[in-house]
Amino acid sequence: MTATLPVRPAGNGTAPRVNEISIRIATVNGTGSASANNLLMRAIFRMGVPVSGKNLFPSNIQGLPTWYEIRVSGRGYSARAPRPNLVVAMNAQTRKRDIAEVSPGGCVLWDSTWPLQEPPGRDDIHLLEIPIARICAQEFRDAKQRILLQNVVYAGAVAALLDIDMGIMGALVDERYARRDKLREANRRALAIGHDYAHKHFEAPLPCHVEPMDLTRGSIIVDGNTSAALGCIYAGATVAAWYPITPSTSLMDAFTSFSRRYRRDPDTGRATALIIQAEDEMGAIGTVIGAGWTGARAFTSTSGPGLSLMNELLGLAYYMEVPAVVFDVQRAGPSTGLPTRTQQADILMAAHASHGDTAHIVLFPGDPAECFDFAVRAFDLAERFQTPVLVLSDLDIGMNDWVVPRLRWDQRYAPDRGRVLHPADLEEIEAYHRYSDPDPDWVCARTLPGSGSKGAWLARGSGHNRLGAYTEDPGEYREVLDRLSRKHAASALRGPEPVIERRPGARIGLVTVGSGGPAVWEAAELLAEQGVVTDLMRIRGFPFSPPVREFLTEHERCFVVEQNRDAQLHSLLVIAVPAAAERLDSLLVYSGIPVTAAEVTDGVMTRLSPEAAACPP
Amino acid sequence: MTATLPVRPAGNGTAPRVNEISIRIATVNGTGSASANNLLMRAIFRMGVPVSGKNLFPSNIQGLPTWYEIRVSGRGYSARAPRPNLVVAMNAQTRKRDIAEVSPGGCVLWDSTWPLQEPPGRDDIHLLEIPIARICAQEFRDAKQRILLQNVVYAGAVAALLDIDMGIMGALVDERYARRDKLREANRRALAIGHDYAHKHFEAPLPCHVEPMDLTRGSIIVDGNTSAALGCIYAGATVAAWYPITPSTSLMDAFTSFSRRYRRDPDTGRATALIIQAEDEMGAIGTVIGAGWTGARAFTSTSGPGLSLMNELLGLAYYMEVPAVVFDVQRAGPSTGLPTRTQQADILMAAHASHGDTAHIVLFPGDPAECFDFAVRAFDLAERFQTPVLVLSDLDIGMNDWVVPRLRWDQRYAPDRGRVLHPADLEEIEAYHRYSDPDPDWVCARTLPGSGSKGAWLARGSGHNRLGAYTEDPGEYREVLDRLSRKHAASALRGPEPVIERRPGARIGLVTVGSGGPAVWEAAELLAEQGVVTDLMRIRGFPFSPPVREFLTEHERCFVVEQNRDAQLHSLLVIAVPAAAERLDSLLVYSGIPVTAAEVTDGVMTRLSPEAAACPP
Amino acid sequence: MPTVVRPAVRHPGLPVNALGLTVRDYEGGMSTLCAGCGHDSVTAALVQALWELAVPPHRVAKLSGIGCSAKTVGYFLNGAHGFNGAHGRMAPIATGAGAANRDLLLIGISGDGDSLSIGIGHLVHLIRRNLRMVYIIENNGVYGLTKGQFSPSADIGSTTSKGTANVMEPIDPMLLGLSLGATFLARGFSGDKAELIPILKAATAHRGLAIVDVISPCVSFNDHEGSTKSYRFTREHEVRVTETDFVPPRPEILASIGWEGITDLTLHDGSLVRARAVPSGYDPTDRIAVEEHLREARACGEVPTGILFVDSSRPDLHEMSGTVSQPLVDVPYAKLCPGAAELEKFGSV
Amino acid sequence: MPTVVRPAVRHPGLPVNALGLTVRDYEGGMSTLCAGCGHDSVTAALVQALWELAVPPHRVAKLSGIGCSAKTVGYFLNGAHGFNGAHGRMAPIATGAGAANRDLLLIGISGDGDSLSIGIGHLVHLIRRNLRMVYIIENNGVYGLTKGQFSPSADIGSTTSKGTANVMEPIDPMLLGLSLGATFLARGFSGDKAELIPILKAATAHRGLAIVDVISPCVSFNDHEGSTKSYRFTREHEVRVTETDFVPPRPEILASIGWEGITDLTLHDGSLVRARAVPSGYDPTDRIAVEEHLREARACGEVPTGILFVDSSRPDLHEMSGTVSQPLVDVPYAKLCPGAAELEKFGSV
Ligand SMILES: Cc1ncc(C[n+]2csc(CCOP(=O)(O)OP(=O)(O)O)c2C)c(N)n1
Ligand SMILES: Cc1ncc(C[n+]2csc(CCOP(=O)(O)OP(=O)(O)O)c2C)c(N)n1
Ligand code: SF4
Ligand code: SF4
Ligand SMILES: [Mg+2]
Ligand SMILES: [Mg+2]
Repeated sequence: MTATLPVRPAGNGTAPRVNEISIRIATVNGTGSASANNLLMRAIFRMGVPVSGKNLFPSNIQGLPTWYEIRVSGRGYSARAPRPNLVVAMNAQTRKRDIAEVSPGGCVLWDSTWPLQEPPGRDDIHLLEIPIARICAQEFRDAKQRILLQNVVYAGAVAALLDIDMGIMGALVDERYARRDKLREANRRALAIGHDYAHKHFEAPLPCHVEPMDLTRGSIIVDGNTSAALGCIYAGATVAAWYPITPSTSLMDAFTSFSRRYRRDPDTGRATALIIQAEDEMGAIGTVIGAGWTGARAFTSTSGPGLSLMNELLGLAYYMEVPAVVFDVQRAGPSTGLPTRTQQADILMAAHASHGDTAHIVLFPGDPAECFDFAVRAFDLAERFQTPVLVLSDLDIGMNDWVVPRLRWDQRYAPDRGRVLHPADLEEIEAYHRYSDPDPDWVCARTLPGSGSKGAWLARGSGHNRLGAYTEDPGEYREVLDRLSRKHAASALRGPEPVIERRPGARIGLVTVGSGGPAVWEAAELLAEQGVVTDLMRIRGFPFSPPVREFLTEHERCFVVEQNRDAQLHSLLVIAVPAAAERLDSLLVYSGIPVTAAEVTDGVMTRLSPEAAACPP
Repeated sequence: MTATLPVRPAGNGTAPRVNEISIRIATVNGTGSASANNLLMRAIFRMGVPVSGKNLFPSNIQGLPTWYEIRVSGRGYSARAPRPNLVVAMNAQTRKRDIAEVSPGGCVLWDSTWPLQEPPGRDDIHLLEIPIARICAQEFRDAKQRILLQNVVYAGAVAALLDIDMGIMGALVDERYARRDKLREANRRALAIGHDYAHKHFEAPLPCHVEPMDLTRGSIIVDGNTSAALGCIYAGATVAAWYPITPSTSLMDAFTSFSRRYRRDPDTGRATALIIQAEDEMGAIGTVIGAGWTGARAFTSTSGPGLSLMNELLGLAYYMEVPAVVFDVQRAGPSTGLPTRTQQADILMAAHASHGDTAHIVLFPGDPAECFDFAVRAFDLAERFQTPVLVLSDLDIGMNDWVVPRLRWDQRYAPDRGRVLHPADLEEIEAYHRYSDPDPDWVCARTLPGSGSKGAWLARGSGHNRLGAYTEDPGEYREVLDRLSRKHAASALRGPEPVIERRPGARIGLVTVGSGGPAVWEAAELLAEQGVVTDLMRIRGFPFSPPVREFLTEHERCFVVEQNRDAQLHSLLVIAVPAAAERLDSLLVYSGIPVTAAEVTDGVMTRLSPEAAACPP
Repeated sequence: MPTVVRPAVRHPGLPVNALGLTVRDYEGGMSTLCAGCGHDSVTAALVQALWELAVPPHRVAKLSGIGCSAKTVGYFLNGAHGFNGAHGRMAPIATGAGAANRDLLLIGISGDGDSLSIGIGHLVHLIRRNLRMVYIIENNGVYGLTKGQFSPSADIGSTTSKGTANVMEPIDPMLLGLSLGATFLARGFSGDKAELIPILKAATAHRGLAIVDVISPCVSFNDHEGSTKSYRFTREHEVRVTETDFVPPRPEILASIGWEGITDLTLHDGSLVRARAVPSGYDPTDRIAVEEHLREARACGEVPTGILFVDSSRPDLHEMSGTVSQPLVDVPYAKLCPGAAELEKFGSV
Repeated sequence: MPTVVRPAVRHPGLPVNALGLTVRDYEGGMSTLCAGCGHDSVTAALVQALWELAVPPHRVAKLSGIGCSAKTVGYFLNGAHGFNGAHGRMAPIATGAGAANRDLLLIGISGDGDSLSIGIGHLVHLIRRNLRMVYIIENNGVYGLTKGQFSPSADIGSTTSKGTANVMEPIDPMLLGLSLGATFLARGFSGDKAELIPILKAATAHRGLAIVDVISPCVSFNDHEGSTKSYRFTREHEVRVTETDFVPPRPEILASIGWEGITDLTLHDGSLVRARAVPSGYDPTDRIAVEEHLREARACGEVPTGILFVDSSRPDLHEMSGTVSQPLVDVPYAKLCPGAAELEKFGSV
């Protein structure tokens, strides 16, 4: 195998460029590669170069193939990259496929301790071999370390190949093992081994390497579950209830650890938040609703199967008008599906979860920064509109590392508790009736348990009239139902507006949601290069606000890019804007892997091709 | 009060006519009025006159107002009538309102034991008083009978007023109490008392009375829950699991009592069906799925809240491809809502119940006869397509008495068990793979537990490939998902076609579903009288078959008449037929009381009025 | 939480309690249950108990699921907030309410279907959490509201009005509670108000989950011959195993009480509840003995009533969780928000 | 149901059972669990037990919910149909399968989260129905698949790997089962195959629900010092209360067996299972005594194993329901359809 690296023709892959690199690291899960991958990503970030990471991991604990993809993009593209330029093939099981997938002209770094069983079958790539396992076996004593440090060795080698600043790499190791000298030393040594081996045996750095920039100042690396949890802290949440489920578990884990710091009474050391691991998802949402009714800011986090189980109680909260916040970190369905893969396939359910006429407020954060913001907004909207708010994140946003602007806090923020009458307010009025006297948003004032008898009311999921009393009277019953419908519509004006980006002369619109943002934005740039000018809209809330309607009707044709099979966002758009029904076309990516720009451009170009034009959508 | 009955001007009500009468009987629930009302309805039916009954009852067991409406219509109109011509006001609590609602020129028969507290406030109606309670107190000894027989007394009076054949009335009483002499005599006597009193004190019969016809030969009176249960018997169901919930309970009650007759082994007297009252709806649907996987025809019956709870497992059955039949007898939502009122508000949920990309087959019976037929079809479709089939009935169909053609059975019927490979079939093939080798409907062959190791497979709700093996491979996973999508689409051609009725020159379409049929049909006739010619379509299945699309695109304008607030059928239609999106308009009736023709005609006329035309839908 | 007590001037003729309120102030809306339904008697006992205890009405949160029993939250304590939720989900709702405001006196009314069928998973876990709450099961052996199907508490051999006998082992909430470590278990009978009232008082005094299983006959569907949840059967088979007295706060008494079937349940205000054993030797703190007694009673068809088991040693949800003593709803936002500077530090790589 | 037994010609070297099958014929796919996971040992014991019993593989239906434990239905008996369903819903699926085909030998593998948390309502009611089934709980005190949260079986004081201690009362499926009238309760340890195999055999022989609680350590999240579900803790605290022997069908033995800790579980083929008491006087048919023993053992930190309780007198689901002896799936349609003439009569007014 060759160690020299003449630049070969790039084929139809992306030409390797400085600071435009895509790395795929193939390992076995449970072997500790996460921290090495993290190290690489953070080092590149510290070099000032935009970077993003996607973890493609299996639904088990140990022993199955897992991949980590790092995309370096000086241009700021953070969607999943189409094909890797550099593959680190540590997993003999998947090596054949990993080699097959590297883009032409790219490199594969592999552990030659276990020789290839058959020729790689490609002559358009570079195979760089290091006997990593063997080296580790020689260099390290401890059996566990021998395994773990293999990862650090490849990190060192990758650093050499990509010219990643070894000073930064070393500093990161030092910070990580600040108080564990032996581990620090071992890691340092493994790093150097990999780095030196690569320098000695390969022509490092590669032509496509990393060069320092200054584009990450003011940014942070964070995953959406962590930032959503932090948003709940800032929003003032005090009650959380959940049932573990991938990929939402890390949201509550983060809230739990933030609570250790931010939910402790300084005087007594006692907790100012109560986190309840419920017996199931009905228990979790029930607890949240009970706490919301009582006046606490309360939330739960879950994923598809859990959301299915919450249907009944979500309808209850909708009809009783009780605030509740639910984070649904979507994964690939249906049913158990692929618990560790991403999808946006709970959109339709979220919008109308529950039997009967039920409609919810849904927020769609597009990245971890929005997870933080929308967490806060979700509580404000839930309390203002006295209704469940579902925040639809997904595995890609929730569990992957994204570079986003540093989170900021406006000290003037005060929670919007909505219309709550306290005892003093009640003294001003003659009598209190729960569902009377709506404000312009069609919201009526509520009172909290424990706050006094004058405001006492009996919340019920059965038919009730404007007074809150049980009714079977058609007119009384309908009056409340109609107000609920208007209230839901009114919330459209208070939810987050879509993010719209216009380009002069565009007659085509690209519409997307949530984690689809980066790929669609990148695709728009690529399409523009090919002469297809598009406007962009990323929808961020349901019910849809007027700009959504305008965007759809303004464009001759819109492609709705979403990560599910059944065009769920598309469906909601058609229902809401029938006038645009015929202009909408779907681009659906739903294999569980985050959408790439190439999938979007290919989809658009195919549909715009003369052949496609012949047969209308 | 007057007892003479000159025909007064009918005002804007329906003019009283022979065999076009609407009777409303107001009582208190738990006092035994049901059998008296039934008696009246059956007697009219035996006179050969089309009749229908609507029970408007409260969600409690005893002591609250309840109404029973009987519509006599020689023209065959069976929708709920707009205003009654004759009110029997037995409930002092609601008497004022009951009197207010009788149509001008109509009559109120009331129990004058408790005098009116205030004048009735109407001089356009006839007040007929009988001191029923007083009479019963005088005539009958037993305290319980005194209450129960009051109902029979008013039935006798009504019979006199409407000229209902007393021979038939008496015969019905005799049949009912065939083996209980005392009761028979007492009922007979009460009947005569009411009848004689009316003849003596009023000018009976009224001008709007019942005259014999010959229009009910070949028809039966039945409610949809009973006929659905009988359909399950004929379909060969052997496992049923349920959790009690109004208004579906009587479906399983009927199945239970049919099973006593039709699910007994003649030799051993042992049961050939197992009915399991589950701990909750998840238990019920789980049991059905387990039985379906094992090869039994199994079903459950529920209503909205139960369907909400079944979401998760419905997605499992969809993805695993296990047959299951679910009857959802819809009631008014959201949440607990109005458990004893009707609505069609689970349509959207039924179509896509569960998180992730999930789509079901939904059948919409329009009357009890179709409940029978569709029960059988549901099992056939569920087994053919190896997927859950939801039969969406509602309280109006399920619990009210409808006159429908006598149920018929084709002796040649053989259950469509779909593609099942038995041991002999397996011997023919080399290897068996669960999700391979789809037929033109995209269905793969299944095998049943216990039938042999060669066909053994592990059903899983997690990602799987065409072999049935666990996979996280994007392509393999998507391959199955895509086939499921095609399979669902293919089922459109096998489900029940819409019922379409065309009138020459119609440019307007009226679209409805389920129990909306009679009101829309009547409305079409009324509209035609007013010069508005309409075509009719009653949708009977989802996914929609090609005629649905054609109908929608063929008409300039279509009104979708459905009994929910959020235009749920309309939404599904817009998603399926975007080309028709702008032609569709909604007529929504959702107060929990069955829709009337007047509501439909009013809705259509308002929307067609010049003012409405000025601002497009 | 601010306290609003309405002046008790409207019913001059009626006796008033320590808060100056009459029993009327503890009542609710008109019942729509069947005449004679056991549940109405439970409501009446509760009204009496709360009035005698002089519980400020607004301090109570009433909770229920769905069922005839669940409806009764509308029939007492109009001055308290209430939550008549979804079938089987009372426990989670209560957990949330109690988590958010530990100063509320949570009173939950459930049915045997609501609690032992669809809601049993939540009940089991509520027991583990030992949420401070009065949890009443109005137990009639049937689903009343859906017209009389057997519930999981129906005894083997008990028949429907049409004669069908139940064949499945019943769930006895007392035995279930014992096996799961419940801390307060009592049984009453809606037909025996004299016994029920002090039991209910004791339940409100318990620091933890107080489960009160009240046999409460359904006159419409389960009060016939052959039913083991009828008035007659219960009256004939009821055996009090403890007599409960409620002792208002008098510190000197506290000192003098040793164990002779007396369990010292101390109310937050210092009140004391005494449970005197009726069968000699019945010890409501001995889990195994209680279990044995209940099993034997069941075998001979007895319905033991009274405070059956108490364990005051276990922490409640808040104690287990180490939460602040103030209700969480009262923690000011300023104490919860870490502020801009803290966020500035977040995510430094 | 036709029987298809594949000829056992492929592994000539291995011993064969009565059906001529080798142990390989009872194996399944490759495990993807962590190396050392207790669940893999349970799978191995099950394979061995079924092979020794010569159960025809296709007669088995394997059932599970979701979790690491649930995955193991893929790791044994490739020749049997299996259903790896949804989290917590194994019991209803099994109920449906058993209802439809009573000839299937149902073997369910659940986890402590799957059974005692989200699925506990179903388990409780499965016990009441006494469905004939082997119900194995692979009990590791944590949710393995979601990375180590405490499950409801975690003992008070047991710690996570980071040192947090559980504070809630655990659910012991054996005590729970006792309180609900379960008919077969056994506990094993994945590290003690010699004991587990005969227990599993006995479970397959039980006419009703056989719950086997197997302590099955999670090496990734709950095998550390401080955990009471670790290999070490269990090994050190395991106390066999009964020794189980499986006796193949020999009618003459039946006659000679009286009670000395021997429970006569008769297999459908006449086999016999003996449970010999180890502590003198332990009687697995005395519910109260067993309860007492288990509580005491728990108090002193012991983990009693063996067949803990058996009651062979209760009817199973089919017996309670009076269904035909033939599987319902085998009842021909002609026997089920009442026919046109009968329908003709329906609805005459
Ligand atoms: C999810 C759901 N399933 C079923 C029902 C129907 N339902 C209402 S009350 C009830 C049972 C009530 O029984 P119980 O709790 O014993 O109360 P009781 O009426 O006997 O007091 C049922 C099954 C429902 N409301 N929601
Ligand atoms: C409805 C639902 N909620 C949550 C989950 C996530 N989940 C998968 S397995 C599991 C717990 C598994 O614990 P246990 O049953 O003890 O099995 P173990 O992995 O420990 O063997 C959870 C919570 C799920 N799959 N479905
Ligand atoms: S049905 Fe039974 S439980 Fe319900 S109100 Fe009537 S008597 Fe009470
Ligand atoms: S995580 Fe635990 S339970 Fe799961 S496979 Fe690994 S060791 Fe077993
Ligand atoms: Mg009940
Ligand atoms: Mg576990």
